Amino acid sequence: MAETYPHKEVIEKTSIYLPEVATLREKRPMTPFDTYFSFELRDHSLGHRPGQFAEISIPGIGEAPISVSSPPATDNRFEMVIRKVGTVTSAIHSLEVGEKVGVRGPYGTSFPMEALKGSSLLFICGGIGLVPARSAIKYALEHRDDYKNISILFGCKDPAQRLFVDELEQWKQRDDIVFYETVDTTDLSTYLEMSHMDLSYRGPVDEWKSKKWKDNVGVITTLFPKLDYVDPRETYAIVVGPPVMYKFAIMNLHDMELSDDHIILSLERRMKCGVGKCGHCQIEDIYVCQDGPVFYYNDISYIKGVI
Amino acid sequence: MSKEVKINVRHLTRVEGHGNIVVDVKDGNIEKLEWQVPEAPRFFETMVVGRAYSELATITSRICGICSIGHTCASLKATEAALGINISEQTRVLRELLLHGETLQSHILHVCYLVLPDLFKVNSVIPLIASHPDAVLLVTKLHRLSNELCDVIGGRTTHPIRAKVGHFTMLPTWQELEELKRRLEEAKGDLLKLAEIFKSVSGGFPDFNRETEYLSLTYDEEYAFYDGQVTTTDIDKNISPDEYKGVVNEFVVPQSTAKYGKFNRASFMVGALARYNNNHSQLTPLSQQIAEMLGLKPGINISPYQNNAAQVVECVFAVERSISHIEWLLGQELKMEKPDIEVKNGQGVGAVEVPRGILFHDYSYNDDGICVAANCVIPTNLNHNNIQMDFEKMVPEMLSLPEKDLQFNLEMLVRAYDPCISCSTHFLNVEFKK
Amino acid sequence: MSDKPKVAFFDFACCEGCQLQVANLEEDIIKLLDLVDLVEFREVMTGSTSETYDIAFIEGSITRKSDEKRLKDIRERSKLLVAYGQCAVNGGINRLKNIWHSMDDVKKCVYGDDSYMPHLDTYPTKGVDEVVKVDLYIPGCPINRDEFLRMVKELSLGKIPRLPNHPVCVECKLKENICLFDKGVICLGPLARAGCGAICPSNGSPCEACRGTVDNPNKNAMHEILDKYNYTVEEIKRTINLFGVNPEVKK
Amino acid sequence: MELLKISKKNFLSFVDKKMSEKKSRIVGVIQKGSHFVFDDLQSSKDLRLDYDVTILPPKKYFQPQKEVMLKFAPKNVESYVAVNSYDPITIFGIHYYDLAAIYLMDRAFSDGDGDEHYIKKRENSLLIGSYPQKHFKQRFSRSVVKDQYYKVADLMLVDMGDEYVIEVVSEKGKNYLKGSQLKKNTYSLKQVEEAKTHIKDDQKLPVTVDIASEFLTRNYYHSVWKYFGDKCFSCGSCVFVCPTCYCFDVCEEIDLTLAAGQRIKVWDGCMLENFAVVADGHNFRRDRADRFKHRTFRKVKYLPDRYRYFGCVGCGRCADACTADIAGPNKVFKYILEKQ
Ligand SMILES: Cc1cc2nc3c(=O)[nH]c(=O)nc-3n(C[C@H](O)[C@H](O)[C@H](O)COP(=O)(O)OP(=O)(O)OC[C@H]3O[C@@H](n4cnc5c(N)ncnc54)[C@H](O)[C@@H]3O)c2cc1C
Ligand code: SF4
Ligand code: SF4
Ligand code: SF4
Repeated sequence: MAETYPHKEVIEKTSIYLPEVATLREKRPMTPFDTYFSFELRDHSLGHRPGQFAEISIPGIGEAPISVSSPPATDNRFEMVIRKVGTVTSAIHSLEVGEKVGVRGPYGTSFPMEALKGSSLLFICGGIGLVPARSAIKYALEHRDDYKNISILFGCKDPAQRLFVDELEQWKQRDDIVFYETVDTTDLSTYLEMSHMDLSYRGPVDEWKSKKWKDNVGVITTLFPKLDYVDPRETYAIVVGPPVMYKFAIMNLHDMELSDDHIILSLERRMKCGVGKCGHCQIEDIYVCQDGPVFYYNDISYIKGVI
Repeated sequence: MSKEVKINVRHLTRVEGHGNIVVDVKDGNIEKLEWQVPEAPRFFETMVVGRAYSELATITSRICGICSIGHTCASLKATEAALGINISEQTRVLRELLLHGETLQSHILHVCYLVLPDLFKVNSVIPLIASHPDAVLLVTKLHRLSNELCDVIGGRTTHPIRAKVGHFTMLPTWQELEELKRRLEEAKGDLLKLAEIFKSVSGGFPDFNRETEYLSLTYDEEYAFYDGQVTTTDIDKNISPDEYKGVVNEFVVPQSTAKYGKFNRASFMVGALARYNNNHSQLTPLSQQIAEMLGLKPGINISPYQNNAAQVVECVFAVERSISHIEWLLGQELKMEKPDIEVKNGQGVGAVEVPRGILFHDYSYNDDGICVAANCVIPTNLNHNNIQMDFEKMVPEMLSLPEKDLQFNLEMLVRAYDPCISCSTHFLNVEFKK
Repeated sequence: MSDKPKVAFFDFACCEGCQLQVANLEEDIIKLLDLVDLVEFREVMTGSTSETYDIAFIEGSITRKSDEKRLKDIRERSKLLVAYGQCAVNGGINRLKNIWHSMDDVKKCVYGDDSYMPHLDTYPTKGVDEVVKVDLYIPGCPINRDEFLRMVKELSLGKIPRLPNHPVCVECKLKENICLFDKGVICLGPLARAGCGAICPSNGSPCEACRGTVDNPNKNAMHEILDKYNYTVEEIKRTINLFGVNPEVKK
Repeated sequence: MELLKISKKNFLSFVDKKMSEKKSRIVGVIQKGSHFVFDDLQSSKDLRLDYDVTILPPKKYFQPQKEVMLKFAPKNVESYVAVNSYDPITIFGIHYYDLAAIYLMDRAFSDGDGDEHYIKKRENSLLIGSYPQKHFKQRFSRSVVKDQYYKVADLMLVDMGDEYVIEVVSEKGKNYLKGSQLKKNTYSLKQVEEAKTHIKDDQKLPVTVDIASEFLTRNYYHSVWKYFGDKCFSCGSCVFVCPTCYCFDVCEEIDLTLAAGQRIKVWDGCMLENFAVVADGHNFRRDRADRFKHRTFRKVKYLPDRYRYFGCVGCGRCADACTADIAGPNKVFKYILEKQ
């Protein structure tokens, strides 16, 4: 293509793709491949609602959508837990405290915590799904009086992959909520299957090699029978987990006579822009980045393959 | 004199492909003195059998990345000869341009990146980036020009895309040709500077001569590259390329996966110096001037190291000849051609001069235009024997030198030939010397 | 000396056209040399200065036992091993000899009674990953210079470079070429892995899949189309396997 | 709408004059071999308003194949700056269906959080449309485009033989004409209408636009998806040539010095195998049939649901570009109807 006209390049002040700067303030490994990060924006709070996500970037490496796992805050801090799976997530893992990342967001829909006031909440979290759910769980616990019963079910692959271990223990102790957790297996060899990831943080692996897991074993749906009667009219289920989990969780919720408009999900898709332009996250007619990631199930249940 | 020498250069550097130098001298007696070619053989002959005539150039171009254009031209000529296809003047000129682009590219790469470091006494061109930045930039500029010439005409620098049996699949635009011409004109001055740099260090070549037979194409109308008959310094009557087997007489030796060749003497030499020795009177004025400046006499030059000077001269020729070809093209209405190809059986030979010397491709096709036999005679092969003979004269002459210097001279000798070893081990219609 | 990655280049059976692409980077190679510490590159420099390599680039296919040893030795000393050029990636054009002949035939046909001579030994052509583990592939015959540069840059930044997994047609469309099928010419673009900038179709010549195919090529659909154009099974196989791609259709 | 007219000769000198003024980049349709493309005009002589269809639609000027969004120094977060690169541009001869497609792109890029990079490029453009004057065997735009193209055109040219009638659609278009040798229109509205539509489409959508979405939704589980999916190469030709496909990928490009880099948008498309792959390798649209269905539904249902107008403008490019000969949305309808 012959380009004859002189090219003018201008600086855009308001680009939707321009990240802000955030500083890494705290970093803590949680499992061999999940790390907790606390970031701080320069002069304002992220202003997110529970369940929203932000695009985190490093120039020259790339950008990745990551859920905010802290509840809404008034200070400039926000928390994330990032699983090391590829280019961007690895680069973020290798950051030191004091180093910086780019942040765009918050984006997407949130768990309707206001609308759910006065209802009972049933959280069903699988694996890293606990990360976005935690923002809502913590919000609900901070506003404990606004909600009736709060129940939390958490399942993950094996004991060494549990996230926020201290908080799980606290929840277990609380008597104003119901908390059950389970692991798929106590056999830590799943780590070996994943050995293409370098196990830079062996802590939990070593810990659970010597300790014995005394809690439940089995997939997350095995926890459902432990729940007392759940009133389907006043209970809302918040479901976040890996793709395979949704189908079974929803089947169980249906058995408990929860209707689709009482089931709230957070979905994950390939996502590039985060602002409804690039098309990657589109499932049928919805854009997960804008119409989601949080959905009432009745809004999307017509879509084949949505879960 | 009692002298011990043990030289064992495994995988000589700064040459294309793998070659070893082995010298074993005990008590002043030469026990072993070998130029070895251990490159892995690649069996192109078996690879082309069963393939269609239209694919042969694609495959045989992969014999060598550096002279892929030469192989393409020889291959297309052989196929066209076998199938009785005539090409237009336009296609011929475009192919010649391509070939000149490759000559320039290969000679610059060889003389500047591979030989000059020896003369500057460094291990590669990399230290020269810091010590002689202007010279390096000059070289990269010329090298890039040669590459872009090949890009514009052939579609790609290595393994040309557009040159096909009987035609080109795409033609350069008028603007591209104009631009090329402008830059080639500029390159003349750059080459002059380069020649001066070369001259200023060429005292570093060892003093060594050996008369041999010089073999190349020759053509009535110009300094031969694309067309011509086979000639040598030892014969009066030129020979048709079809008769190539009687000229090259290839044979196999145990130290080599490549074949050797000989004709009227124990060995012969092909390449820039052979071409110069046979055809220098047909050079353009500027290239003759450069030849004189670099000490090449209009006659037979017998130091193998002079091959590098001849390469510089040919660079100038390639640039001048390319300019006149481009001028011709600019004067034409260039047309996309559709070759009229009648698939039939036949056998044909294609011969061209590539940077390292004369190259033959010889194909036989069946009624469906499928290749049933092929033979490629590669110039580097033809020189291996001459290198060995040079070794045999040089080592006794220089036995008094420190081992390190002897080794250096031998390495430089091999590099002077610009051997393209991976190329030379690619064809395999081998007959054994019994 | 420096914390730049130590880089070395090695070649096996091939035309060395791919290292020529590296040499042809011209001015860029000078900048490149700032990024890396080139410790071994036999074709352009004398000497090898390192015991270990951060990145070893391997060119060429493996065609005999003695090469395997050398390759394994390089692997042991290299942190990251890159197969660059189609010969290294899957044997490339050298693989043609595997398709048409048994190795005994090849050797007999070529070397006659002397085929026992050890230095003439050969076996069916292998890609590098049939002998040692390969960390990264740069396909193409020859490699694309821009892709090579991109990979080196990404490696220097600690990224894991990725190959495109879409067909050549994508890049051909971006160039606004007239599709060769419109001219009745069969093109392998719909199966072939992009990354070359559709250089062949852009030069009026059909794609020959020199970079291999995408991960999941629809060969069945190609066979249907070739049928439509009255191509025979033999011709189809020939066209597709030029650069070592298996032409078979999934049943 | 005001109608004016100009002789073809004067029109060409008008184009030449605009070119010599150099107030904007001037783009038009030119010939490329046996096909046509949008490209910078060197002279009005090259302008071919009698084209059938261009290989790529004019979207490439507003959503370039590669567009720099951010520049930075690698790993230095403070260094991010957003950049945009555009010139004032005038495009001659965009067929009305391509304008209809630009209308959809305008909606998509300004919806919600607007994309400045696109919006600025559009704001600095002047679009001079036209109506096809040559048959194209795959076109069916009459059956899918209403008059939404007037929402983006500045001027429309109507070919009356020796003259053009110019429909002055926008104020910006009117200003652009200042100083040209225009006359009052003397043709009747009927004559003009006839000239706009005398080239009939060779194809049509076999159902009306209004029921298309519902018709397809009813056939969500039809065998057509698998049948076409099996033939599809996932080559993406159909989405790259489509004027209403604008999905993109985001990549990083780094300088050889590693001291500077940029984040760029590049064209991407939902027909490509990896489009919906996430980091663990899970592919949300693994099957060709699903991808084929998604693309078709996007044209026929999802875009219309969002923006009211049909998401396919019937240009026929995809059908022309598709080696497997399956991509035209009209072909899907045809197949379903034939199987009923
Ligand atoms: C709404 C949302 C919330 C999320 N929240 C979290 C969170 O809280 N914590 C967390 O750890 N993760 C989260 N993720 C997942 C996270 O975004 C991905 O793990 C991350 O994008 C991976 O990026 P990467 O560069 O490290 O991986 P890479 O594997 O390098 O992938 C980079 C990009 O390329 C794509 N890709 C992967 N494989 C291929 C391929 N073969 N070909 C082409 N492209 C490919 C990926 O989809 C990704 O977009 C979330 C995702 C979404 C959509
Ligand atoms: S010419 Fe080849 S690569 Fe290009 S679109 Fe057509 S089939 Fe695809
Ligand atoms: S779907 Fe096809 S016919 Fe419709 S607008 Fe896109 S390219 Fe044109
Ligand atoms: S152009 Fe045809 S073959 Fe290619 S992706 Fe589209 S529908 Fe499939």
